[in-house]
Amino acid sequence: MPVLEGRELRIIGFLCNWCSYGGADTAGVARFDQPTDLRIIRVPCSGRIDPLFVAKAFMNGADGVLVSGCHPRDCHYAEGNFYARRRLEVFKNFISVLGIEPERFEYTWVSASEGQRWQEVVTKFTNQVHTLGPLAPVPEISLDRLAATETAQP
Amino acid sequence: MAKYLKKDDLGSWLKELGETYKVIAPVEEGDAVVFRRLTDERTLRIDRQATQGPKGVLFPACEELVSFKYVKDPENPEKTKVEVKETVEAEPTLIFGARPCDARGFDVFDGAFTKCAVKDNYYMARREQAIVVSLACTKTETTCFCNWVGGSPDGTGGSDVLLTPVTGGYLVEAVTDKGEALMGGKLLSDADDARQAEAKKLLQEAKDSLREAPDFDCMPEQLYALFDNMDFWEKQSAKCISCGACTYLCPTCHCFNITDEQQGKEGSRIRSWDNCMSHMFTNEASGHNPRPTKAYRLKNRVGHKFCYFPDMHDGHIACVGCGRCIKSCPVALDIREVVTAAKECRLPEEETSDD
Amino acid sequence: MKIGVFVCHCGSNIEGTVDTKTVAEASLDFPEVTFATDTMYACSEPGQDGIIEAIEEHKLDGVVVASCTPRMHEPTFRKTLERAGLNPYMFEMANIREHVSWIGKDREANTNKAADLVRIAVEKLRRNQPLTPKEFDINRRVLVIGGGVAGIQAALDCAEAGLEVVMVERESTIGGKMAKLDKTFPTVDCSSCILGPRMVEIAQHPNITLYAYSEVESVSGYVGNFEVQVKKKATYVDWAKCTGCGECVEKCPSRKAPDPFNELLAPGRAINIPFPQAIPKKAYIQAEHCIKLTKDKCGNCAKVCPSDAINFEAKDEIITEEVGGIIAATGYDLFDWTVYEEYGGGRYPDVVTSLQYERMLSASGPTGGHVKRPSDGKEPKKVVFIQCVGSRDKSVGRPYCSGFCCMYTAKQAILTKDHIPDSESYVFYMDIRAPGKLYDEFTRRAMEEYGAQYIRGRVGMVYPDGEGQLVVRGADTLMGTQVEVKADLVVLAVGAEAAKNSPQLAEKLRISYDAYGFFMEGHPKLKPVETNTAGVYLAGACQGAKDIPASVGQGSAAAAKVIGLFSKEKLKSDPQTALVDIKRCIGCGKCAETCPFGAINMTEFRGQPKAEVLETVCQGCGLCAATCPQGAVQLKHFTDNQILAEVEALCRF
Amino acid sequence: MLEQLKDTIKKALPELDFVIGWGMGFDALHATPLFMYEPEDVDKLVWGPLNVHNLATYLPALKGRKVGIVVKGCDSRSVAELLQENLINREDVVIFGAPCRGTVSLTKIRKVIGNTGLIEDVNYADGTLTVKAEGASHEMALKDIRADKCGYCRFPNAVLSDHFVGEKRAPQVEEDTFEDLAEFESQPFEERRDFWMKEMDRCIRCYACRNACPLCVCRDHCVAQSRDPHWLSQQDGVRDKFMFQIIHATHLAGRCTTCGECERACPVDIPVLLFKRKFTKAIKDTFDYDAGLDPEATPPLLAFKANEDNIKEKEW
Amino acid sequence: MSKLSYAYYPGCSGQGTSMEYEMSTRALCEALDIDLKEIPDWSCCGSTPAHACDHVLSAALSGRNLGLAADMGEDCVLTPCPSCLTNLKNAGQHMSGSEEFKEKVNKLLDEPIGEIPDVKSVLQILFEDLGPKGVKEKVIKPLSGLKVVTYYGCILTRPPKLMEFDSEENPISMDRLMEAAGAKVLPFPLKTECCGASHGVARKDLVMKLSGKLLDMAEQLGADAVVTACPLCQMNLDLRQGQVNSANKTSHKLPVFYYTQLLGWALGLPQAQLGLDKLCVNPMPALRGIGKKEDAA
Repeated sequence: MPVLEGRELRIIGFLCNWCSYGGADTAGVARFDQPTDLRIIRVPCSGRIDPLFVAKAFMNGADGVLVSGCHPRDCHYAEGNFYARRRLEVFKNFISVLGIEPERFEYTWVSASEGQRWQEVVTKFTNQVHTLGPLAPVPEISLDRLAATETAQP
Repeated sequence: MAKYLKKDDLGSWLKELGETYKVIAPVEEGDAVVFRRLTDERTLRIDRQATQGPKGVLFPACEELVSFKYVKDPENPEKTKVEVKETVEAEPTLIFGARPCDARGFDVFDGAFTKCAVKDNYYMARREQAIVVSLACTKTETTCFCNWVGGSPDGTGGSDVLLTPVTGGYLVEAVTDKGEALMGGKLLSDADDARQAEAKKLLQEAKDSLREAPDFDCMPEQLYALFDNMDFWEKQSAKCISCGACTYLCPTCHCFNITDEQQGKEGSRIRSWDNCMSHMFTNEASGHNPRPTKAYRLKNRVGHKFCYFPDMHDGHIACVGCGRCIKSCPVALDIREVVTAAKECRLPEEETSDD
Repeated sequence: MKIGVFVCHCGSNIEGTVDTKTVAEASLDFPEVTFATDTMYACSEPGQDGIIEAIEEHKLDGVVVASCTPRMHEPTFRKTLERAGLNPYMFEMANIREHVSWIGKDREANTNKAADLVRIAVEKLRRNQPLTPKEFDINRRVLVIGGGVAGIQAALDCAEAGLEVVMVERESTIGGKMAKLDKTFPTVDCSSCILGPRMVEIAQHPNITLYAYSEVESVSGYVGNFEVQVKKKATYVDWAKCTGCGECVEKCPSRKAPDPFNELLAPGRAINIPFPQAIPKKAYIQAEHCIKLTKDKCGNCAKVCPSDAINFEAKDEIITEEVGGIIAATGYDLFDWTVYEEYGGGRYPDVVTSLQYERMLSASGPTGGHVKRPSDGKEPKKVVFIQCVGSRDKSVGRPYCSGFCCMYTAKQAILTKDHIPDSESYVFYMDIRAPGKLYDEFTRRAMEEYGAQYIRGRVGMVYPDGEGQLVVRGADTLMGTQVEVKADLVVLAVGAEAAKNSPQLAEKLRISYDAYGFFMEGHPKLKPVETNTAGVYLAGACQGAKDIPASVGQGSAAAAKVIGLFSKEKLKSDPQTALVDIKRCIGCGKCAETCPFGAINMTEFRGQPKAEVLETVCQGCGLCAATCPQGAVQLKHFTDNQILAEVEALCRF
Repeated sequence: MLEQLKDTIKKALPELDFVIGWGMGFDALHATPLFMYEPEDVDKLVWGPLNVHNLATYLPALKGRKVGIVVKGCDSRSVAELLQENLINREDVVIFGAPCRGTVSLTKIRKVIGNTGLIEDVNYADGTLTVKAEGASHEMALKDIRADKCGYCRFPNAVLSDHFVGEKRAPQVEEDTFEDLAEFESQPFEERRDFWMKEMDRCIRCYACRNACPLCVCRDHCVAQSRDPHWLSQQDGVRDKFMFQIIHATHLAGRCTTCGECERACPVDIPVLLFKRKFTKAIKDTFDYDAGLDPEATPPLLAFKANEDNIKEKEW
Repeated sequence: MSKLSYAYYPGCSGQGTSMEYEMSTRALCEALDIDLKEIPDWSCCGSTPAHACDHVLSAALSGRNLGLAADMGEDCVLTPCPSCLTNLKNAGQHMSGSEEFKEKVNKLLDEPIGEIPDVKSVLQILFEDLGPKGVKEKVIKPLSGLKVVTYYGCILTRPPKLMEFDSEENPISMDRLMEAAGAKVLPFPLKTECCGASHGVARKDLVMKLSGKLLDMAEQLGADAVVTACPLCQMNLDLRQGQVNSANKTSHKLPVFYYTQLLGWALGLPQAQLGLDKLCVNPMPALRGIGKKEDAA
């Protein structure tokens, strides 16, 4: 379903199964209220997250992307988040040249026990994205064609 | 009867035509010159050859052939049918500022898409509604070789109207009946003899500035003979980096790929340009590739243009000599050199006789 | 594919804030979904039967359940699919409870979001492949880390069940904190009398190998086949020769060495045997205090040793052990109470910790069981106990209750009266937490029979009155006044914290730990001794503060888990592993370079270098898949195309 | 110096299958890669600011053959990078280096003379390029028409070579200050996006950027054209074109030496190097790492530190 | 190292009851080459009933001074008085933490405040920026043999989240400075106990009890003097020592110094600059004893 017009923005989360997904579960179990915008995609490890998934989300019209994994040293797979940290950090730096505000993308660490922290992270990030507002998706068609369809349907 | 159009009136003329046609013309974009719909914000650039020719107007880099949609039976969701809709998009279009070589490219397309047993409805629909107003060349570039492949700076093949730049304006001549329809414009006046003579002189100078054309009659035979001489092709292709700049910029290349792109229950079948210099072009599902290296692929590219296509289409070479493949090639690979080398290559006769 | 979607009400847990019927209706519109329904409790027996019936009736070949977190019931529903004859991996879950219904009350937004989550589950499932686990052998040996009472219990239970046990203990003797205690609550029986024989059993059991004074250096491998490097720290005493006679300790001239077993209450010797019942009862040298090792003088111990066991050349040693399961039982440490400047921050000698007091009470302690003030050796007549020092105190970062302090304080108050009949005891407490069997009765005895004065309130300040006594000033919240008590001795009921270096060990074991360093159990209720890492179990206070009976209970529970694990013929590996498409692999080796498990081999195929995944070694993290630029390595069930489809599905509208 | 270079190559040639250098192309302004098999081929070798191509691009496909290659400073960094990734064997490659004063940008020349299709003659001497076209003569200082990458080049001499001919030049700059990037990023985010929309719209998906790139080592297996994984559709919309550039740049993060081949090869002049510049800066700032200097180094994105020096992710 | 330089807020008691604190602070800082730039036209810090009834007003009173300091181009304001310190810091922190609050305060001010400077006590910068070592280097008359207890009072380090200086229960900054000056600092367990100042007017009996306890403990430990850093504490212990004695039937004659006075003494500053004559309990016997006891020992 589309995000709720005017109320929600398109925010995608990539969460590692062992820590952050569990942390989000813990937040749920504790009934910590959170904004409803975020949609979570579960992956085994933050190391699985190719930064290009984040790019793809932005290209397709996501307004914000949040990645969360185990705290450094606490990775279920020992090293996945260490690699993720480097890749995501560099990528976060990169997106400003594309014209995407770096604040639209954050990556952070939330453990399975940190329900409250998860609530804080989601709330803070959602607010952050709402401050920036929506990000237009990159057109799937050429600009000439886009202009043609736009004039056809005023 | 030749007409005359004042240089200052060109814009108004195109604007006038714009009421009937979608006018596509070479415009400046970044550091490049490309064919785009002419709008007030865009700057017309006809003082040099466009970076990319107008082939995309009639044969788009990508077009939707059909759109499809899976629809569930609301009574029984296990039953699904596919709704398919063919999308043929065509509207009256005027291509302005094509060079004679560019326009001749459409001849090749016509050969491939409209004159074969299987007709391409998509192309035909656009072709029928298109009118090509070309601009003859009074200057030639170092990469130009239209005269080698049967063209000329004032060639009319593929064009409906031909403009020749003269002092203060353009000589305007209808080439086809379609073109004749444009001759009635108020901004056009009858061209006097002096202007016609000037045009003739300028065009002759342009023709003279081109390199002498070699005789390509022997080419098909020669290329067939070189088919298994991979050593020759390896050396010729050594510097090729297997990109698609040459094919995508070529006014005659018309190979395409068809893919289904589906999202959820909806999708479209699209046709997009393909590129024979790419490994993927002939990659088979098994993983086997009959043209595994760039040598095979260059051989095919040259072979197709100068041998196989002419063989099938009354000797019409599938190259118009625009030179874009040379000048836009990232490594300046010169097809003229390859063809000349092929022509001059002494065939290893002893081996043939040994067989 | 024919996909069935089951949207669970979970009673009112989901239905309360999500319109499950609408979600089910919306799901029916998703690609390849041919059946969708809402259901009361998907995980209940009728719920599961409903799924099986629908699979059979509608010939479904894939199932999405929208309910709680997959971390909870994914295995449950996979089994359901298996019972229906489907491949269990043709299944996905949408977490519409923890991630939707429980975190907001906006029914419209929740319903909408729930449908979105179902949509991505459907898109993922459409790209799932049936998977079959691989089987592999188990090494039926178990490693127990920590030789406290929990570890001892776990080791003995495993050994009794016929398993080979390797026990690693950081100190030179096993016994842990319990060995330091004088008596135990609520029975007031002698701690070493009940623990001692169990320790001896460890030493004597043919199935148990004990590495004391050793630490786990590194752990590699995976469930069923771990490889553990154990560092045996140099003791400078050849334990094969040492008889534990203690001659060396007597003659050691370095008399200012710390004595950790006695909680630093009195100085010890550089060469030491912690206590008479130590297991193993062997001497070890604290190198930094040894005159021979620091200044190359002395060597008395070597001279007097009747068995020639002293070896000043000894070095740390690394031993490799292969095991199939691991039990972590590393216990706890006391909170560093010296951050409480208001209690003197360690400046007043007559303010001691509860464990120090325990050593004072113990006959094997430095005072021989006589309670004496550290400052002047006098017997205290007034003893003040302060509870919750480092427990239930956010200001020092320890908001949790340590659980056992109320009980041992009561015990110590009773023992004080036993040792010094004319003494008075005061206990400052916040609440009395005594929920165990006979516990509350015990604290009442302390008050009623032994006359301990319980004052409900925090202590704000302890300071010397300048005349040899300490002034303890606190609140009496029942009376609503400030009270000042003069004390000869102040005993702080210091709370428990995670044993030091717990996070480091957790990292080696690849298990999670909480903000305080306690190890995370698999599920707070249903998996109290499991961890998120298969084959690693928890026992005792390393998981959270616990008293002796709870620790022993967990030790047995962890042992039962290992015995259960090892009772299987073979183990099945998670088939969600990485897979290389060798047609696309260019053999650059970046995947092999980054794989944390060495699960990728570089091989040759028709003369070209190619990567190859060792399926039973691969743990399924997917790092390789994110590393491979051409996408030639894919993680099954988390392929690029699956994740892309999820992203695309979320952004399409 | 050119003669000396030729002699050196001729001496080495008998041991090698061939040596790759540059020769004159279809006109005096356009050089072209030259494959020298015989000593007489070596006579066609040219050296100067027109030698724009990075010939290292050819090396991975030649793995296993013994070949020579002539390099500029920037090209040599690509060679170092390929060695680091084990895509070529050091013992199979003989590297001929010479000091470089910078190479031209044909786009910039076109801006000066209007049309580079009408070249009659070209001369280069002492930092000045003289181009005769359409009867007119244009004198241009090299520093005005050189490629942007040469402006911030710190390695005019080969960083590794078997034969180095000529005297080593001092670098023009000590430090790359990324002013180009700062200037671009001084625009508001929306303008940056709009800029790329227009630029990407022009892309013809010929993949010259990728194929000219010496470090696009996936070659025939690029994700851009595969269905599994299916990162990109064959649509010619802005989205897929833009996404491809992001993929290209991301895959080069920590490996790219900013040789600029991607941008130079682009037939429609899209400034795609800027993406890589951004990554290069991020890598430099975060890991103090320059790609292509040390064949033995581990690239930063294939490594980690438990405590990163310059990553403050916990501050968010 | 460049010269230490700060904006300086003297506070009202320095103009009256604790003139000697003000004098000695300025003299000491000058001797230590620390530049104190008095905030021009400074006004009340708001340590009045204001903060009990209106936070905005109280913050505006302090805020005006902070604004003036910021206008001087200084990023750190010093004050000797712990009360002023509390108010200035409180106002600063509150405004930095909430734009909304800052706006409310600014409405009350003629010149709205922009950047908010740091606020520290003179003691803090002596301890942290200069350090005991820096003091020790300039000591020419060490306080050898002088046994002192340091008394910090209740608000100098409290609440810790606001003051961000030293330990709130067992502060040691003054101890170290006194040791640097050569004094022997006795382990005084009541360093941060209340002297009763806040009840000084209404419940004199409490002051007698609380201050008396402090003096008793100091005496018991064998102190020659008490060292303070707070005008109110000093006043209670010094001015009221007689009252305490008669109320508690004690006979204390403990001089109560400002630490600045003793440090100044050790640096050899003239008595006049230290305002020793302003002390009620005669300090001279204690000061005269310096060095002698050690000789005797």
